[in-house]
Amino acid sequence: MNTVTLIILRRMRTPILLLIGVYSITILGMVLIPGVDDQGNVWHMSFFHAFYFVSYTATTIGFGEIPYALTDAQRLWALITVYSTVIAWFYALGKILGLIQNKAFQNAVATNKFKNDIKAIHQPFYLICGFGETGKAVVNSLTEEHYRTVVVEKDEKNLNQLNLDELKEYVPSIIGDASEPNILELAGIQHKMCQGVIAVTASDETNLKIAITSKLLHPEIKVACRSEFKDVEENMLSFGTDHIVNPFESFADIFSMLIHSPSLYLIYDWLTGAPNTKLSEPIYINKGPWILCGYGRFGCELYKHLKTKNLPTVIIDPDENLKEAFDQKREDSPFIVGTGTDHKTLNKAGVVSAAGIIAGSDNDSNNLSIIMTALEINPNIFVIARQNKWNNHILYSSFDKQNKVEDDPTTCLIMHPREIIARKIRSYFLTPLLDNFLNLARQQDNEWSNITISRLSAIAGESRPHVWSIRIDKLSAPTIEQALRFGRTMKIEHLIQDPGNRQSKLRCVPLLLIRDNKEQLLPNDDIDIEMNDRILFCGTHDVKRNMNWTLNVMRSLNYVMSFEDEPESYIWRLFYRYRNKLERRHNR
Amino acid sequence: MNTVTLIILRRMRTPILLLIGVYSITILGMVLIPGVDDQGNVWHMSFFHAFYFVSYTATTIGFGEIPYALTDAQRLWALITVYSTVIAWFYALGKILGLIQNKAFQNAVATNKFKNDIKAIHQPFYLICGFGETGKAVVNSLTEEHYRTVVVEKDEKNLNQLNLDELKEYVPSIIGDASEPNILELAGIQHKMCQGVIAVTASDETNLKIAITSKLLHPEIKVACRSEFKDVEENMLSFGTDHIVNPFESFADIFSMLIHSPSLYLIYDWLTGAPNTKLSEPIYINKGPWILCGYGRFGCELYKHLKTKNLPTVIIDPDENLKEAFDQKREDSPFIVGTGTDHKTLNKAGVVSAAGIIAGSDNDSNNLSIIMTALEINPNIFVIARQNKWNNHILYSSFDKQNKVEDDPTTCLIMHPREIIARKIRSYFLTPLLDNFLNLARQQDNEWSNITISRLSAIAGESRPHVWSIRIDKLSAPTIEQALRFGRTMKIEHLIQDPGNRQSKLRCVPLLLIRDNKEQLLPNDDIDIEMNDRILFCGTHDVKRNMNWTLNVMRSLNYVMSFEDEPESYIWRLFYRYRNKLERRHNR
Amino acid sequence: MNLEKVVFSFFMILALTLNFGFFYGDVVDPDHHNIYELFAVIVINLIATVLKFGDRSQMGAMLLATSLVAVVQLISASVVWTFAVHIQQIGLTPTVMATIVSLSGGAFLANIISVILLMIEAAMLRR
Amino acid sequence: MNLEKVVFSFFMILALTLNFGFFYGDVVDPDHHNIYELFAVIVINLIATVLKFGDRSQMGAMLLATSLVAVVQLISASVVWTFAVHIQQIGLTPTVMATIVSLSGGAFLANIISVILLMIEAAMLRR
Repeated sequence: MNTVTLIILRRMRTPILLLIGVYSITILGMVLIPGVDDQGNVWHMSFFHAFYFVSYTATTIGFGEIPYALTDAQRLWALITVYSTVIAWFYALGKILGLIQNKAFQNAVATNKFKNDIKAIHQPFYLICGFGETGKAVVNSLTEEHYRTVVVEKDEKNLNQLNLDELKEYVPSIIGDASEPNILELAGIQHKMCQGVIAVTASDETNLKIAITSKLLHPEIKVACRSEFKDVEENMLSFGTDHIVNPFESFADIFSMLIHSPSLYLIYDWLTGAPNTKLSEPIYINKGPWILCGYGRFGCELYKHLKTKNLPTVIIDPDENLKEAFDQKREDSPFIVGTGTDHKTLNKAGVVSAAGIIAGSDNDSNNLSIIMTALEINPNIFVIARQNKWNNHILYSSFDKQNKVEDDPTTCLIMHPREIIARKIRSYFLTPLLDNFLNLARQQDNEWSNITISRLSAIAGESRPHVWSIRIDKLSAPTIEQALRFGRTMKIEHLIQDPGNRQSKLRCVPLLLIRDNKEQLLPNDDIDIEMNDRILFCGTHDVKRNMNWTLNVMRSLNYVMSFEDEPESYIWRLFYRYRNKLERRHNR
Repeated sequence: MNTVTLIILRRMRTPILLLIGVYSITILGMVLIPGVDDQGNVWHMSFFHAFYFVSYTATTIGFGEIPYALTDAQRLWALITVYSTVIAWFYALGKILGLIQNKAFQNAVATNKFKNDIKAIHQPFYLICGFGETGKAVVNSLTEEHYRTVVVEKDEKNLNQLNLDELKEYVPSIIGDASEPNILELAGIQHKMCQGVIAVTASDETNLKIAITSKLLHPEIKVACRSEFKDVEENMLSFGTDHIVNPFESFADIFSMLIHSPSLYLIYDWLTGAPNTKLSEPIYINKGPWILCGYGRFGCELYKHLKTKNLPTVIIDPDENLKEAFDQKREDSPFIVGTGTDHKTLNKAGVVSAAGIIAGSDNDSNNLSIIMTALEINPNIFVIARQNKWNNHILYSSFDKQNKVEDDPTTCLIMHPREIIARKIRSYFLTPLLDNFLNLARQQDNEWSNITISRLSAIAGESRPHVWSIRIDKLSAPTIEQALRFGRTMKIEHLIQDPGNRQSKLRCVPLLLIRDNKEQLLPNDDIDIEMNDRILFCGTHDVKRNMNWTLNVMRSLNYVMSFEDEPESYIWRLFYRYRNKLERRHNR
Repeated sequence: MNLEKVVFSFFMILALTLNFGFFYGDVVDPDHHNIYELFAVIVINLIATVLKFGDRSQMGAMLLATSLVAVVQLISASVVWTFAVHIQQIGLTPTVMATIVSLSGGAFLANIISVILLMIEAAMLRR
Repeated sequence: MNLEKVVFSFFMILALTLNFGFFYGDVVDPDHHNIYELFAVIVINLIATVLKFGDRSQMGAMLLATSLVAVVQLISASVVWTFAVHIQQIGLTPTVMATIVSLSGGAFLANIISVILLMIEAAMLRR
């Protein structure tokens, strides 16, 4: 018996006993006390009638004195019945109401419901610990792709928003500390459908604990953790955590792509962003020095990349101790003490001739102020703003809109840890090859990026493309597996042939081919496919569906390979093959 | 559909389904079970009657067994009906009650109501962030003038007082952190009727954030901020905050008026105080040295002004470090270390011969103690007390009363930051010209102030006068605009002519005339009015209303100019003009 | 499989089929139109309506609207029936019967729309 | 859920179903076609038409057009009815009845188009 029923039974024992007692006494009395029927004979109520009478009296319905008018003795007893049963009912109802409002009872009910929800999941699902800003973004992007998720969060307030949000899938949630193993167990970490655990609570400590627990309770599942400190990260790795996301490093990585080549950044943005959203605009950055406001953890990471690219940089930070430490390291970049929110400091840093400014402090007001002041002085400067809190989203985007000129290239990039982590985690779980692709792309030169982005924009149209990967094996590409087994030669161009129309090609680009751990960037169409190849594609959602025909239906495969339409039904196929054989003999 | 309805529909689904199920089963049973009518024939209840029966049973009304007495089989079913329907109803009611008590639901209802309140505002309104002491004073003074206000405050306790206060206008309010942009959006910062944002929360950081948010979300509106620190102030200014109020600086400004000329202070006090309150008494300050107790942020500001006026000053402060820093700056004023609450220190500072003493520490008990001790030694000393907390209001005012001799000039001034900020903000938003007037007045000499105050007291009577400004344009002075367009010459004396009585003048004083950015203090009555002039008047409320006649009704304007009564209706006017023309020809 | 979806579809389709059962037959012949069936149709339609509460999508709004239409039509039919039998006591004359049946026919149409919408949704959702 | 959408869909579907109710039955038998139902159909169609005012989209324009067609047809039907009964006083002869019913049938068709458009919109809007 579950806890809820148990609590109800235990609490309701007294009122139910009281009700039974009162009912039995009053019913017995009604049966014993003699009445008089309409002919004046003495008449005794049957137990059934007495129960009927007491029932409609106790519930205050009162059908009346039936079947015969009561005698005064009966009426006296009826009085006793009225008061005793009504009071007993009132007591019972009061108890129930009290029970319903009891916090512990409500918790038990919620936990019970959560357990049932988890039990009822029959699809693969992901367990998300921490429903802060990052957690929300992760849940959103996973449910958007119709993956099931389960949420564990400490703070009730954050969870309440979950119920109101519009999500594509139902998300069971529980209030609890994710660092406690029994909470994770309750949330189905040992469920056979649990595919992965995503630890994105605000505390590194908790994330570490979640990673350990997951690896101990369910060693096969993948674990992704958010971490902000190096030492915790190492600790996590030592437990075999599969994927660690450090917002500052990720941020810096993206920045390095941007200064390496704006097109490369665009590729990253198009491929990792949520599909079907509007494409971001191309970016243009002037040549010149950079100004870096805020030399904290974030600023440090960015500075490394600026130095690697040999871009002259001016650092602005209000902390004098940082300046001393910086000067001791004999870095040759100038360091100005100040917040950068005022004209004086910015002018001193040379904002007039700077190519870009990075507002990277951990205070959103200061960042916005820095940007506004900088743009006032130099309207052509490229601005990178670090957004710390999701709530300030409106501000940053309204600022973005104000400064946007129609058809001009973007001059402002807003980087939000929440968004970046969510993208990282989504690409890690849903399209793992994308990471490989981006790593390879980073080693290419600017021209390569420009060519690639123009190929992508040709197939994408107005909105961000889908990215998916296929693996040539029996499970996910049965037709190709069969064809290869029979020794037929398959090329990539066959995969991107439209199985519905012999003339046209599918609007997609093969991004990456992985064979025996060797990676090939943008493979050519005429490469032969081999068993266990993994190929990453990028295209619209329809293209993905069409390609599935080729991968799963033999007739479609034959069609795209032979440009002929082999019939599907058995008889027709026999006939067709026979005819082909004849033809071949004839040709020989 | 809004969130509230959505929550209700979603939560009430189960109980309503249960009710439908129970009703349908019991009704069906009642229809199917045969009864016996009064002639002994078998009789079936119709659906209509069964619905009737179940309805009055379920609601425990219980009209009785109608139309015929039930058979035992029917009674058995009636028993089932009784328990099932009553329990179903009880469950539904319990659900509703639970929902109403649900915190999240209550929040949704409150937010919904607030949204509707904001939507329903069709007059200009001001958004006040922070309902602390200053916020209260600002809201009071704005609603007093029948301006609409909206309040955002973090602390529920502070807001509860709002509902109890009697304000002249309904003030919608919401609990929320004003530093979050979505709260400000909710509070209508983007509403087209929003005239200004007043950020008077206790934290400078929050005020800064509010200023940024306002400038980004609704760039046209005016923003006034309270700020206590210089660097935040500069940050605010760097992106165009319209008005920044620093309580210490404002305080010092007022003090400088007082030592410049007591009459000037009186002018300030009369014009910026809430209208219709009692006029403050004239002030008399002896010649002599000053004693300044407390050399903090407040004391520093005052000391600057004392030095500018070359008034000898003795400083008393308990902090020895301050003394050292002070001595290093080679100031020639004596600095005594001590609190100033004891006879010894005060005597050493020469309180016997001092003209005034300033109790300016940030501790109200100490300030009161300083004053009382000083007055004990020298009853003629002029006292300036800094009041830190509004709650200590009673203490300060009772002290004020005790030391007040009938008909004597005031010898005590109490300065409270809350009051000063509220005055500053009111004059900034409601009578922007007043600031210009006071700035000009400060440059005049003592005699000018004395003359002006006597002019003001002539028109004011017993209570503080109203201050208002008019602008000569089509919108606010249509008649004058028309007259000027037709080439008629208008003088200020025409404006202050009573449009109800040809013999008398309105009891008001033109304080300031602004024409083409040139300011003229106390303009003469015979100055010609030109287009786009802005004139600041001071007078009673009735006068303001009377002047509106001249500004808006052509007949009144003609009356004050020509001392003649031109009829308003069309026919009569034609006739009147025709007669005038004849007369003129005749006169020629 | 989603149990909720099964229950939801079950009631919507049951509403349609029961409605058809009542509607089917000669327009004016009371023998062809069983009152118990009408009762069942009303109850099932009410349940289907309540099940649709609280869905935010455009589709949800339309589904709720069609169900409300069906309920309105059916309740009108039952009111006509009650009026004819209990209040006017003219019995089920051809005119009355035609009205009742045509009202239930309207509800039938609404239910068809409901089910079509459901089918569209199912077709769109499959991946 | 969008209350506006619910109300909008509700009236459009009710217009369709009521119209069907009036249209359904033997073409020439006046018993099968209740005048109250015709009245209700006209009122609901008018409301549906008014609800469509002010939608700027292409879809909105087509919806409005279909509704106007339905209203025109229905008002013609009611004019024919009035003419036959009150002005010519020939009563509801088979010819008259056939005209009225076929006019309402046209309106029915227009209403079907309306609802199909509505369904298409709902289907397109969900992602």
